[in-house]
Amino acid sequence: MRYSAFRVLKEALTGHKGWRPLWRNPEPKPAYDYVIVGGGGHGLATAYYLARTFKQARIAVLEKGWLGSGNIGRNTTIIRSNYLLPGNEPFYEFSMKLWEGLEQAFNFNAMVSQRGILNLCHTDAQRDAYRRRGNAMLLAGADAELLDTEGVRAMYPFLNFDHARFPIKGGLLQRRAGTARHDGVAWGYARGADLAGVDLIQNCEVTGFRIENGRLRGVETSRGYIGAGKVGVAVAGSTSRVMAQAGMRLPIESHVLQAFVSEGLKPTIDGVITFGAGHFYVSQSDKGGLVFGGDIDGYNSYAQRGNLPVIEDVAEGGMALMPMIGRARLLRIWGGIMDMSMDGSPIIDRTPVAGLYLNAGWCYGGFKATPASGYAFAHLLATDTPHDTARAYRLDRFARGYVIDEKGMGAQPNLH
Amino acid sequence: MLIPHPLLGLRDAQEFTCLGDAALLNRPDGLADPQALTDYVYLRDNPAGVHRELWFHEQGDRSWLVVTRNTLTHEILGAELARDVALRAKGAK
Amino acid sequence: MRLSGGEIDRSQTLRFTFDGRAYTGHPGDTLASALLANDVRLMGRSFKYHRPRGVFSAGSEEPNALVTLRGGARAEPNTRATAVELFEGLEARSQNAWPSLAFDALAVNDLMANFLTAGFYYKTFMWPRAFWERLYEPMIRKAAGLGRLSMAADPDAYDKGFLHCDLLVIGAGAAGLAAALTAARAGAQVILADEDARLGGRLLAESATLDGAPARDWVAGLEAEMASLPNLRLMRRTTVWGLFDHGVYGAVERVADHLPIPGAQVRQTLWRITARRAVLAAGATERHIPFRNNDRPGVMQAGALRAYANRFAVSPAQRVAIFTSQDDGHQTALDLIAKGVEIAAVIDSRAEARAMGEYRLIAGGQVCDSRGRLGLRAVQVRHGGGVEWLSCGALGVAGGWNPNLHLASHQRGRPRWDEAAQAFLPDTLPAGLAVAGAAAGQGETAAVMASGVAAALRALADLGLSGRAPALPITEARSLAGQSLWHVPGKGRAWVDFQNDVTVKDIKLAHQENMRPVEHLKRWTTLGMATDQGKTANVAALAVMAELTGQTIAATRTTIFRPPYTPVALSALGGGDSGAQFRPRRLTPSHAWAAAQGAVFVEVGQWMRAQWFPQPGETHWRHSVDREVLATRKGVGICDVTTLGKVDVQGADAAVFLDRLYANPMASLKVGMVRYGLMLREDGHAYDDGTCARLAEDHYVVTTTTAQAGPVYRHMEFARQCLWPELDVQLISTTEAWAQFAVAGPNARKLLERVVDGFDLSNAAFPFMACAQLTICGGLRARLFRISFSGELAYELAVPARFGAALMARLVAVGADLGATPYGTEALGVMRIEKGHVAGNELNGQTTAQMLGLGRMVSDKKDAIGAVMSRREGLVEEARVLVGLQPVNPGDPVVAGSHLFAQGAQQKTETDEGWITSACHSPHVGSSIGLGFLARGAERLGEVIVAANPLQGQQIALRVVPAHFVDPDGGRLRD
Amino acid sequence: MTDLNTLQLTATTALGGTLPQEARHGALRMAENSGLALASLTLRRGTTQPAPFGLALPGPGAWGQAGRHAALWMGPEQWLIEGEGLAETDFATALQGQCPGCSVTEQTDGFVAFEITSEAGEAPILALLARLVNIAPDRLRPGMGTRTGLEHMSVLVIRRAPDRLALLGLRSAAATLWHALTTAAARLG
Repeated sequence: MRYSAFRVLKEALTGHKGWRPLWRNPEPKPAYDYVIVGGGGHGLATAYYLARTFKQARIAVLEKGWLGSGNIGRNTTIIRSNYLLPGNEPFYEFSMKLWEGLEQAFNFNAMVSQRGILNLCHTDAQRDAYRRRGNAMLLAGADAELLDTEGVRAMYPFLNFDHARFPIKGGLLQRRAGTARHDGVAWGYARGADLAGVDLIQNCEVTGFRIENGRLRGVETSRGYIGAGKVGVAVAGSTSRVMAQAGMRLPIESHVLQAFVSEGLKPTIDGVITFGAGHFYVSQSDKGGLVFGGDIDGYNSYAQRGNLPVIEDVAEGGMALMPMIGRARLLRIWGGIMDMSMDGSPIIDRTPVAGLYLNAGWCYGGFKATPASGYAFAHLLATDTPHDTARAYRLDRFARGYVIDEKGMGAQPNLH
Repeated sequence: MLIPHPLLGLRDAQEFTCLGDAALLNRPDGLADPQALTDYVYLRDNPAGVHRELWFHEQGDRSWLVVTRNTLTHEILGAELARDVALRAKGAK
Repeated sequence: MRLSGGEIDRSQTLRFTFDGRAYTGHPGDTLASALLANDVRLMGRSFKYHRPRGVFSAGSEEPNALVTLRGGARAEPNTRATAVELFEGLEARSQNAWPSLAFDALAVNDLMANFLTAGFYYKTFMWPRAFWERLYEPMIRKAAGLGRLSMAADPDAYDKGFLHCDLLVIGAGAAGLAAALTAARAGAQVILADEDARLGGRLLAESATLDGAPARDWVAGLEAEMASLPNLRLMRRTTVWGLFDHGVYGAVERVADHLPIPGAQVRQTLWRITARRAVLAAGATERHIPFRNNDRPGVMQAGALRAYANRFAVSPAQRVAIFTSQDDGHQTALDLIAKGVEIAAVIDSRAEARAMGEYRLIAGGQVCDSRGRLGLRAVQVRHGGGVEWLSCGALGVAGGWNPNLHLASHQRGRPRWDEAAQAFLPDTLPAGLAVAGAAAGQGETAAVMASGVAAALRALADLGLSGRAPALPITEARSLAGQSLWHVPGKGRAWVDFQNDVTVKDIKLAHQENMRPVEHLKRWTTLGMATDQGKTANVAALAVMAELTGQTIAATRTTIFRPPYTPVALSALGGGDSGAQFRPRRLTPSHAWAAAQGAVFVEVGQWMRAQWFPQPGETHWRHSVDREVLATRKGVGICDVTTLGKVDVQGADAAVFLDRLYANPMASLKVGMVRYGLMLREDGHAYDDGTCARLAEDHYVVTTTTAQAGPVYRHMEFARQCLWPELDVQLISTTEAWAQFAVAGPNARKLLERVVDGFDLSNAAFPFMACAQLTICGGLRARLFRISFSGELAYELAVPARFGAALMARLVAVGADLGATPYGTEALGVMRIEKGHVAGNELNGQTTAQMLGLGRMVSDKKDAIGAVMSRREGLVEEARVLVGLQPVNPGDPVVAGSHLFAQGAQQKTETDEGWITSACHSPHVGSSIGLGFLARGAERLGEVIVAANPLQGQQIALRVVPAHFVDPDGGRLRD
Repeated sequence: MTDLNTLQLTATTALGGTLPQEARHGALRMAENSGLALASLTLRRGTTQPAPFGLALPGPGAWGQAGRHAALWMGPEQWLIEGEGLAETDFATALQGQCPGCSVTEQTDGFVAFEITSEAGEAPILALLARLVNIAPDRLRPGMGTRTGLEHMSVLVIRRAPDRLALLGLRSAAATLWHALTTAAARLG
C-alpha cells in the first residue's frame, strides 16, 4: 500500500477500513541469506538497503523486543553532519544526503526537518576550533557558516547575552542539519523493508552464535535456531553482550545517556542549539515539547535510566543559556544505552569470524547516522567491501593507531 | 547513586568521577608486549551485570576506589580502596 | 455552585481573574474549585481537535483544565487549575484557543477529525519535498503546544538542598499519615511529604468519619502531634517526583507558589532526599469509562465530584448524574445528595446493582453519548428499557481506581496486573521502597491505614529500630465492590486520552495497522504523552487493546512511568544561581589590582584572567597588546600565571614516579633545576605539558596547563594509587597557595634584583632552568624559577597567594624605570606563538609528540605512560608537524582554523595537508603569523602554501617557516 | 616568622580586601578567617604517625583540636593541620619540625576559610548545611569534617562545635563561595 494525501482522503471517507498493517508478523524461517541482529534504526535501515538498493533477498531482522525499541526510539532526534575529521565527515555528509531524500524513498513521512543546528562558542579558542571544523565540513561538501555574536543574536535573541558566565562569542551553524521524528524513521525503514520482503521478527532474542571452523553458520534465538549466510550485528548498547557470545571483546563500553522533554509549548525555538560552556542542547518538536539533553551520566550502565546529578546539570545549563525557559516544566526523562567506543567513532567492519559483521560504537551520535550506517553496512554485507565513506571505521584501527578521536579525549569512553 | 566509601561510608556519587573498568589497575609493563598494552588500553568486558570499576573521590578524600556494581540494576555490592587492591595484586605476582 | 460546609475559609474573600473576568473565591479553594463555584465549567481546549474542556479531576492528574497562571515574566503555561491554591489577585488565562475560549477557530480540526486520525501525518505531507519545511511543518507547528512561554527570564529565586532521613513517606493521606506516625514515634528520622497544602489526602475529600467525627478532626490532632516531634519533618506542597538509585529521591517544595508574589522567599526548592527506606503512599487515581463524546466540560471523575463537594463545597452543576461500574460511584451520589445536589440518576453498568440511598438507579445501564457544546447538558443512557436522554450539568464517572505506582516503576520495574483487584499492583520494587495504602491496591480506610503501619514497622525493623502500631481510629465500612468496564461500545468518538485527543477509534486503527505492542500504541497514537503523562488514560487504553487482540491485560503489559511524577519547572531543577553565577568564578591573586588598572578580563575555564591592560589613548585592543609585547621584549613585562596547576610531589620515590609519568626523563634532573615535561596519555597522544622543578632529592613541584589542572591531578593520583602504589610518593595540589608571576624581558634580572633579599641572580649562580627557594621584599618566602614562555630572559616568581596583588604592584612600581609593564593573556599568547611554544590549541588531545616536534623527548629507555602506544604505526606515519606560517603578502591575515593546501591543489578533504592552530599579529615580525600542523612540514621550509578558510571566503598564501619567530637559537633565554 | 615590620608587601584577604569580610543573616554570623594557617601533612613510607602540636591526628571523617591547632583528616595518611592566628608565620616549616620524615606542604593560602557561628544553637547551622552540602547531619556532628562539593566547588566543611561551622574553599573561588554562603543564609531568613 502506498501512502499519499489521496489515500488519507479516501480512507477518511470510507471509514479507514482499507489501512493495512505497517508490517507483517512473520514466523522465522529455518534459514536466511542475511540475518540482521537488532531491529533498531540501524538494523532496519541495513535490511532496507540490502533489499532495496543491493537487491538481496532472504533477509531477516531479529529484534529482542519491539521494532524500534532501542535508541532509535529514545534519542533527541537531531540530524547533522558537522564533523571535523576526514574519517567521519564524508560519512555523516553522506548520511545527510540520504536524509534529504529519505521520506520520498521509503514513502513515509519521518518529518525530516532541516531547521539548522547552531553550536555556540564562548572563547576565542573554541571559535578557532569551530572554524577548523566548519572549513572541514565545506571541504567535504557539506554546508557550514560561522556566526559572530550579532549573528547569533539575530537568530536567537532570547539567549543569555547580557548576564552570562560564559559570554556567547558566536557559533557554527549548519543550516541543513535539523531534526527528524525518531519513531517515524524506524517505522519508515521497517515498513519499507517489509514491503521489500524482509522478515521483521519481533520478540526474538539472539542467545548464541553457531560457529564452525571459524565460520558463522547461524544464530540461536529465543525462537529457535536460524541458519544464516551472513550475520550483521547492529545492537548499539547491547553490542558487547551480543558479541561476547561470539567470543569477542570490543573497544566499547555501554553508558547511559538521559534525554528530556518539556510539556508542549507554543513554538519558540526554531532550530537546534547547543551550549558550548555547559552540558545542554535543545530543540523544539513539532508537538511543542522542548527536547533537550546533556552529557552521559559517566558510569557503565545497561539500565536505561540515569540519576539526578545529570538532570540538575542539564537544567542548570539550560537555565544559564536561555533563562526564559524557567517556567517551562520537564515532562519526561528517559535513558538509552550508548555504545561508547574508545575513540568516540563507530565501527562498521568484518570480524575475525567469517560471516559475522559488526556495526557498533555509535556513542550518542547514532540517530543521525541511521541512513548512512544502514547503507554502508548493507554495502559491506552485500559486497564484502567497505563503503567509500566508511573505510576508516575499521576494528583494527585501535591496535594500529588510526583512531578517529573528534574530541581528543583518548581511550576513555565516558569523555567522548 | 550512593557509593559506599570504605572509610567514609555512603557518599553521593556526585562527589566522584568514574573512570571505568577496574582492569585498568592491571597495566602491563610498558616495555613488554605492545599487544598486551593495546588490549589494556582499548578492550573491555563491558558486562551487563557485575562490573568492577574505578571511581575517584574527587570531592572527597581523593581516594581511588574499586567499586563492584551491577550495571543492569546499579546495585552496589562493595567498594574498597584501589590502592589496597593494586597492592594485593602486585603481592600476588 | 457553592455548597455548604467544606474546608474553605468563608471569612476571607479572594479576588481573581480568568480570561480577564473577575471572580471571587476563598482560602482553601483551588483555582478549579473557585471557577466551579462561579459556575465556570469551560476551562480549556484539547490539543488536537480543540474540543471544549472543563475540569476532570481534583488533583495533579488533571488532563483538561490547564491554564496559564500569572502574567508577565511569571507567566506559567500549562498549569493545572486543580493544583493551584487560590491567592489574592490570581490571574489565569485559558490556552490553545483563538480568538476566545468559547469560540476557537481551530475547533475546525474537530470537523476534520476523520482525516486527522492517529498517525495520519506519517502518510502524507511528503510532496513536493521542499514543502515540508516551507508549508506543512510551519502549519503543524503553528498548532503545536498548549501554553506559551513569556520569553522573559524567570524573576523568582530558586533554591536547592539536601535532606537525609531514615524513612521518607510519600503522600500524607491515610496510609502515609499512619506510616509516618508509626516511624516517628519510634524515633526514626522521618520526612513526610505531600504535594497538597493540607495533610489528609483523600480523607479530606470523603464524608466518612474517623472515630465518629469528621476526618479533618483526626488529621488535625495528628498534625499537632507531628509538629511536636523533632525527628519528623513535614513537607507540605512538596512533590516527590523522582526515585533514583540507592534511595535518592528528587522532590520539589513549592515554597511560595501559593503567594501572590514570593517576595524575599524562594519560589521553589529542589530537594535531593537520601532516604534509607521509603514508603510510597501516593494513593490512587480514579479511572473513567470512555463513551461517545465523554469529553465535555462537566464529565468528571466521580471521586472528584465528591472531593469538590466535601472539601471545596462546590458542585459543577445543580443536577448531576453518575455513571459507574463500582459501588464507589454510589457514594458520590450520597455525598452530593447530602449537600443538596440533585441526582438525575446513577447509571450502573452492573445489572445486579442496588441503590444505596434515595436516588434513581439505572442498573445494567450505560452512558453512550452526551450533549452540550461548551458544557454538558444531557447524557444519553442505554438500558434494558431502551435509550433515553437525561438532562444534567455534570456526570461523575466511576470506573475503579488505578494505584499511583509511578515512583515504584522509575527504575523500570513494571507493575503486574492483578485480576482480582482489577488493577496494576506493584511487583518488583526498587530497593528500600515499600508501597502502602491505595497505591498498594488497598481500598477500605482501615486497611489503608493498617498497610501504612505495617510498611513503617517493616522499615523500622530493617533500620534496626523497634516500633509499635499506633491506635488507629474507628472507620466507617464502605463497599468498594466493582466490575471493570473499559469502554462503552458504539459509534462516534470515545475519548481515552483527553488532552491528546486519543479515542477508542484510534486504538482500533492502531490495532488494524499492527501497532499493537503497547509502546507502539503509545508512540503511534501519542497516547499518554500529554502533560498528564496518561495518568487517566493509559490503563483504559491498554485494556481496549487487550480486548482487540484477545490477550489478557496481564499479557498486554503496560508502558512504564518515567520521572517526573508530575512535571517540574526547569527553574527549580536548574535551581539556585544561573546567569553570571552559573559556575564558580576563580580570580587570580592580582585580580583586584588588575581591575583597578582597568584591565579587560577574559574567561579561561573557571578563571577570569586579565586579557590586556588598556592605557589612555589606546582605542583598539591591538594597541594595548602590541604595546605589552614590545614592552616585554624591550624592557620587562609581568604576567599573573597563577592559574597554571601546581602539584607538590614528595617522597622517596618521587623521582621514579615522575619518570614514569612523563615521556621524558625526570629522575636525572638535578636538585635546584627545572625541566620541561611532556605527559602522554596511555594511548600515546600528547596529554599535557609543564615544568618539573626539583626542590630537593625527594621533593618536586610540577606544573600543569591551566585547562588540565584538574584532570592531570586525577591522573597523577591514578598513577600513584592504582598503578604504582608500592612507590613512596605524596601528592598535594598547591595551585591556590602560591601566586606566581612571569617576569620576562631583557630587564627581568634587573627588576628581580630589586625585590630579592640578597639572592645572587647572576647567570652563573642562577642559570637558565634553575630554581630556588628564597625570600623577597624583606623576608617573604618565595620560589623562583628561571623559565621562559615568551622566549625572553624570564623568571617565574611565586609567593604566598595573599601577597600576590602587592607583589604585582611592587614589581610594576620598582621597575618603572626599567619599563616594567603588566601584560595579559593576549600578549602572553602572542609571545608564545612568536617563540613557537605549544599551548591548548596544539595540545588538543589529537596530536602527538612527533607532531609537536617533541618526538625525541619520548624516551624509549624507560617505561612511561603512553610511550609504547606512541610508537604505533598510525601515530608514526602521521606526517603533519608543527611549523611556523607567515603571509607572503605582509598585509594578509593568518587565520586559525584555516586548512592548508599545496598551491594549485584542488581543495577537498583528500588533499587537505593540515591546519592553522594558532595565529596572531606579531609586533616583533610586523605581520600576522601562525603556527600550524603541515604534512611533511619540516621538509617544506620556505615553500609557499595556501591557507583556505572557505567559511569566510579567504585564500591566503603563506610561507612555511620554522616555528620560532624570535630568537631561534635561544640565546636570550640563557643570557 | 615573616617580619611584618620589614616586609614591604601588604597581604590581601581572599575576598580581596585588606580586612576580612563579615555578614550576618538571622542567627548566623559569617566571617572570613584570614588568620588561619594551614599545611598538609602526609605520612611517608615507614614513618610513624606523629602528634604535631600535641594533636591526636583524627581518623576518617573526623576533626580534632588542641589549643590553637587542629587537624582534619583529608585522606588515607593525610591531614590538613590548622593553626589559628598563625597565617603570618611559616607554618609549614613549623609543622615540618613537629613531623620529621613526613611530607609537609604549605597550604595557608590554598584555601579561603569562612567561620560561621549561630547565636541560636545548632538548628540554624543544620538548616544552612542542608542548603549547602549533601552530607548527612550525623556525618557532620561536632568534631567531624570532610571535603565535599558545593555549587560545583570543592570545599572542606568542619563542624567545630554544635554552633560553629567552618567552610574552606579554593582561595581563588572565595567570592563565589561567599556569594553561595551568604545567599543560602539570607534565604533561611
